[in-house]
Amino acid sequence: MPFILTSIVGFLAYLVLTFPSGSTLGYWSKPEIGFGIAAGVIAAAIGGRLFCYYKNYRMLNPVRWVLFLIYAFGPFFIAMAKANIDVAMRVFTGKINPAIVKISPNLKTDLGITMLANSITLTPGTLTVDIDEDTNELYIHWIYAKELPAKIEDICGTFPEWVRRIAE
Amino acid sequence: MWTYIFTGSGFWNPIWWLASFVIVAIFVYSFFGSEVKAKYSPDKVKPFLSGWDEVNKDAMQVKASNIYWGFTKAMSGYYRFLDRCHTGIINDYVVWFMAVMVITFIAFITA
Amino acid sequence: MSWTEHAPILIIAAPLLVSFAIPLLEKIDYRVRNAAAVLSLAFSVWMVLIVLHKIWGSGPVVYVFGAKSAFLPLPSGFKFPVRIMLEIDNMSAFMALSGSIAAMVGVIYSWAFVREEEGGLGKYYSLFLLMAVGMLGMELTGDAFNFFVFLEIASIASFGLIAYRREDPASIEASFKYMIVSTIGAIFVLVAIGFLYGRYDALNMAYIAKHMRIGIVERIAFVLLMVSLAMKAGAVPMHMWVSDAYGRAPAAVTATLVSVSQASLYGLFRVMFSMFGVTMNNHFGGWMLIIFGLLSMFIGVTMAIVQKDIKRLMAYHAISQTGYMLLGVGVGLAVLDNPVALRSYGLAAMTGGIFHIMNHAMYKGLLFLTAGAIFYRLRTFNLNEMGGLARKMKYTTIYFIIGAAAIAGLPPFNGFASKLMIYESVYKFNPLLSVVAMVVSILTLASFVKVFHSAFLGPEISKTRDVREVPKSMVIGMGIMAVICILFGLFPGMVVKYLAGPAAVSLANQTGYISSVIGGGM
Amino acid sequence: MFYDIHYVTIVFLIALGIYAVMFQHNLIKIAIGIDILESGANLLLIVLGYRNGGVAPIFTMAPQGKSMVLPTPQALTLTAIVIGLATTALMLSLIVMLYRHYGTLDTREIRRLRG
Amino acid sequence: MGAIIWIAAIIGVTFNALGSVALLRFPDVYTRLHGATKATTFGSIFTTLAVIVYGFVRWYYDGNPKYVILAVHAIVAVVFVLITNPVSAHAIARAAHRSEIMPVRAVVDELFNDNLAKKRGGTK
Amino acid sequence: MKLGVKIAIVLLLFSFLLMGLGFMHKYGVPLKSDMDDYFINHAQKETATNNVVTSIVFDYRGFDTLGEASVLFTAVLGVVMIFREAGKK
Amino acid sequence: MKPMSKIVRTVAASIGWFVFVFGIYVIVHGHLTPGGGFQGGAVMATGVALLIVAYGGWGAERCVGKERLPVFESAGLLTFIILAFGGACLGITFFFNFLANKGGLFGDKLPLGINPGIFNSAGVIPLMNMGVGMEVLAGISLILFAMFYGTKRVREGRCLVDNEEKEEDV
Repeated sequence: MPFILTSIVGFLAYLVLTFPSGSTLGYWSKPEIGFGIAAGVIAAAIGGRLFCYYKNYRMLNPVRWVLFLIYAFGPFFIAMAKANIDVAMRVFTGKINPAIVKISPNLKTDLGITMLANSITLTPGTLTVDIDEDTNELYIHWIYAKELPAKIEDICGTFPEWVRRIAE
Repeated sequence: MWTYIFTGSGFWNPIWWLASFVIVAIFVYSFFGSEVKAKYSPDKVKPFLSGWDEVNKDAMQVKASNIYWGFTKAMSGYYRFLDRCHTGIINDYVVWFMAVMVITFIAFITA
Repeated sequence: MSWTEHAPILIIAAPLLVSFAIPLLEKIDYRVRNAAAVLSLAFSVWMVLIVLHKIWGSGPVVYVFGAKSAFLPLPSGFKFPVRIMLEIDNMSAFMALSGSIAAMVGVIYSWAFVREEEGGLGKYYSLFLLMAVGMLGMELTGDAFNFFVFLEIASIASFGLIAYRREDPASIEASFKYMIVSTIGAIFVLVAIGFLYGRYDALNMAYIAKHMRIGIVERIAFVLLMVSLAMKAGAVPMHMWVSDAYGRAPAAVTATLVSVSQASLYGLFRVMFSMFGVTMNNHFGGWMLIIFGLLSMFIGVTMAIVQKDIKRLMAYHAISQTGYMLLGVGVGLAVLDNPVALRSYGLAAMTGGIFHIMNHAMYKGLLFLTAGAIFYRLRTFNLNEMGGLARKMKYTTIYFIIGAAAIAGLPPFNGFASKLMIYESVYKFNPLLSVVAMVVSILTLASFVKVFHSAFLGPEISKTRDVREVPKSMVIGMGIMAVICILFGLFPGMVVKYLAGPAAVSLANQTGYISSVIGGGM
Repeated sequence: MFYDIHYVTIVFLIALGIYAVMFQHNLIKIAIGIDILESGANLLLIVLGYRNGGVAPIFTMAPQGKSMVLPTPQALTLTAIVIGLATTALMLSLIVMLYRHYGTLDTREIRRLRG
Repeated sequence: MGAIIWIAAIIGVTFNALGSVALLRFPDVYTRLHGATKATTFGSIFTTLAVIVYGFVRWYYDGNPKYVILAVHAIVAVVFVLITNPVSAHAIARAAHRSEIMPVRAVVDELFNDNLAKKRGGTK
Repeated sequence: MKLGVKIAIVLLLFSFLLMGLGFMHKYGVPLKSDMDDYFINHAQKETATNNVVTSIVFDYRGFDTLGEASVLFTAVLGVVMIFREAGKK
Repeated sequence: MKPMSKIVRTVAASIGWFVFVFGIYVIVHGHLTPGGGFQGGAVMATGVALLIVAYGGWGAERCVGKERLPVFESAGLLTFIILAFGGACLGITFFFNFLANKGGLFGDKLPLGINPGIFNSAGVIPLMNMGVGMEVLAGISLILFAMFYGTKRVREGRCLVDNEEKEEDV
């Protein structure tokens, strides 16, 4: 099952890469499709064992993908823009108050915690330094610590709820 | 014809050389080969070191470092110069290479 | 269309194919692997002989890759070559013959010399074949950039092989030093090729030679090529890597490494004669070669006398013998624009130098193999720890005597024939050079007397008590070289008439080289 | 004689590489110097093949009416880059082994072979 | 449409420039990572957005498929920049902390404290 | 003294190479382009390849590429051989 | 080298396949767009490097299989050289492009001048690209593996049989 899934995903990625290459089958030519299948199979043969390592397929649910897109273009993008402007100001003023703080977002899956950590890292001002492998607690370098001990809302807003809805 | 080589001012033929070598050897042997040879016996192989015991055979062998000792001693100034050149540091190898290249450049562009 | 038309490429492609296949062949059996390696190089020797026969019949052979016909170097209707081609004249074939024989002997010798428990044998044989391929490619190609690529193949393969005995720190060190110097040299060759490409928009050596107009760019490219290739050939004062690398490589590799260096020497001659030739200032080039040659001869041999590491001593002799070749050919280059002098002694000097190349490959290979045989039993190179081997290793002793006599130029061995030609013709050019060459020859004899005395003569010391003769494949390998030494010594006229003489003529004949590609006159 | 920034850059890179190999005593720095040298040679080839206003020599959906730069140097540079990669890989592994044997990266101490 | 492309490009370039200024202004590796990797990510999104818009617009007017190839590949590129950039920043920060480069002027370092506690607990 | 010689070598090398490139053609205006024009004009017909560089790499100068592949192969063998495990085949 | 943190591992697992797909895309489009065997092979080897960095030894071993790599490398090179030999046997000379403009596999004719590109053209060149790509993937991965395990072995002293440092007074 991971093998087939990876090959299908690889095939789709190949089709995206060779998007308007011919006109025989919609937008793709026949040899491209053949090589796309081959590429998917090869990619699955090499990387398939790790792609679905835990063998849970809840990300196949399209609702989660819609939620993910909403999240990416909605709250996440706004937060990122705000934080960027904030850091831009800090670049000029030089007003920093750095700290490495620990938060416990209570996420269980690897994908979820990864998504949260990446969201946190992508919003400037916060940077995931380390992760506790057992309890999924994140250590975050915070460029301007408002109050200590840190609250989750201060650092990542509503991200954990979104991530829980998407990935768990 | 296979054995001649011509060098511009003469020629060389190993077969002739071999033939003359063999003839001279036979000649010499016929003159001196009839001398009485000493008989071989194990006692005679032993060296006589004015009464001392023979030292270990390993120590009897003249070490390779000591052969041509006089030659190296006589040319010690030259060898000291060579030792200074052969430092064994890779940077110096490259320096020599580049130095030759630069000298050749100068020589060739001015020539 | 017979298959022998593809003989020029098969010289290179057969060992290359086998070296690619060795990781697969190794899985079958080690004997299959070794036999394939030996057979591919023997096949190469055979192909070289076929090509040589063709060259004697009908002049230089050209083989064009990927074209509609292998023998039409120019695309129809155009006046410039666009494809890579092999261009084999007498000189190339001569070098390829000497190199492929040396490589074949090296592989035969390795069969027993490199032991299975040392590990990495499949890689060893692959690298050995690749080194041979690089050497043959350098000697056969007619394309400047292709020359660079094969130079790199030969160099990188030899880096790996020199570091084969990695338990010895010195072998890694030698490999690293060789790598740094050689890579810089190769990059300068590439820069010079780039300069020539920028000027003439061509990479074919004959085409560049035909359109050569001397300017500053060409002069700088010339110096870059000359010094880099002289460094790769091991001319003093860029010789330091030679003693390290030759001294520390496995003996079978060293015997072939001599030929690989000579491929660079061939490249040097090819550049100086066929590419630049008389259009460049040939007095300057000739005198540079002569100066390199004199320095190499003298410093090489004086450094050799004081060594006590047997292979390092021989490595310094390799430098010194390279000086003879540079001297002989350099004299030929210095009088290249003077037809009278060229005919009266220039060609003889070049013939002597070129003959010396093959002789050197054979007897120096033989000497390195005997040093390897001593190492195989004693596990040391130190002359101080040897003694009395003559009684234990009869074949090795005989082969060593043959090799030493040949390198010292004692008649009737092959070294004498070529050295005699060099002495006599160089004497007419400048007597002083000839005298130096003779003095160097005497010093060579002296240092080999030293080796013979300390390794083979004398009482048997405690370390050499349990020594036996080396295995059969090593004896056979050394035997081939020794037989060639004796044959060339007894029939030098044959070699000069069929191999070295035509090679010298074809090297001096720049017009012939160009017209074999471009066709027609200059 | 007309000097151009491209040509000066090439020569500067080559001289910089030579400087590194001649003056630096650290093996890693020497390796870096050789890589810089290789970059200089590659840049030389590419610069020699440029044609003013040219586009890449690929016909797939190329712009109309533009001349193409010379393709040969690009092919040569591909080869030279791979050769540089091979050399660098081997050099770094030799440096690892040298460090294992000598316990240092200083060239002045790695001189067992001399004389 | 030209205005959108210009605005996007200008925003992107501005943030990229800010990232490099941050590299100069901030004191240690973590704070520099904030500016250098994340500000440039945001900048890259906008520059790529300009490219995407340009590609689709030219495709709409010219009909030449090479512009849509440009746009699609730019989308793929920006997706992967978004996925990989924070991970690399995280990896660098983690490596820096493991090599015991402590944050400058930090008010609190809970990771350091926790590691210390774990080490003491381990040795007991 | 030795340092001065080294610096002089680097500077001289720099100046000589710069001198050589100074006499090269002007940047962007190749002196001759016969061979490259041949490639650009004939590659599509002779090798049916759109990418002229690929047609040179694999067809006109394919032998170079074979050499290049062997160089990589050689380096791989060298690296694997240097790091081989002791006492293993 | 220990495996890196959970975040890096998860991301490496979820985009690792794309590196390989992209490498294959670069390889098989070598005759139409910039790219080719070497570049694509290097891209794919980057994926292997990613796996090695993220997972340490076992993850990459699990995916690639170190024992199979030399076979792949030889197979790629043999494909290349046998296609070149095919030029001599089926065509005219070594490296002759014996499939181009003949119809069939990769044998379509190209329109001259600027065109959108036909995938099924260029004769043996795409096949050679694939062979070279295979070789480069396996080769660079082998270099990475050899350096990864080799440095480990060197550090632990398993690489060499230690012999006494011989004193040499040359």
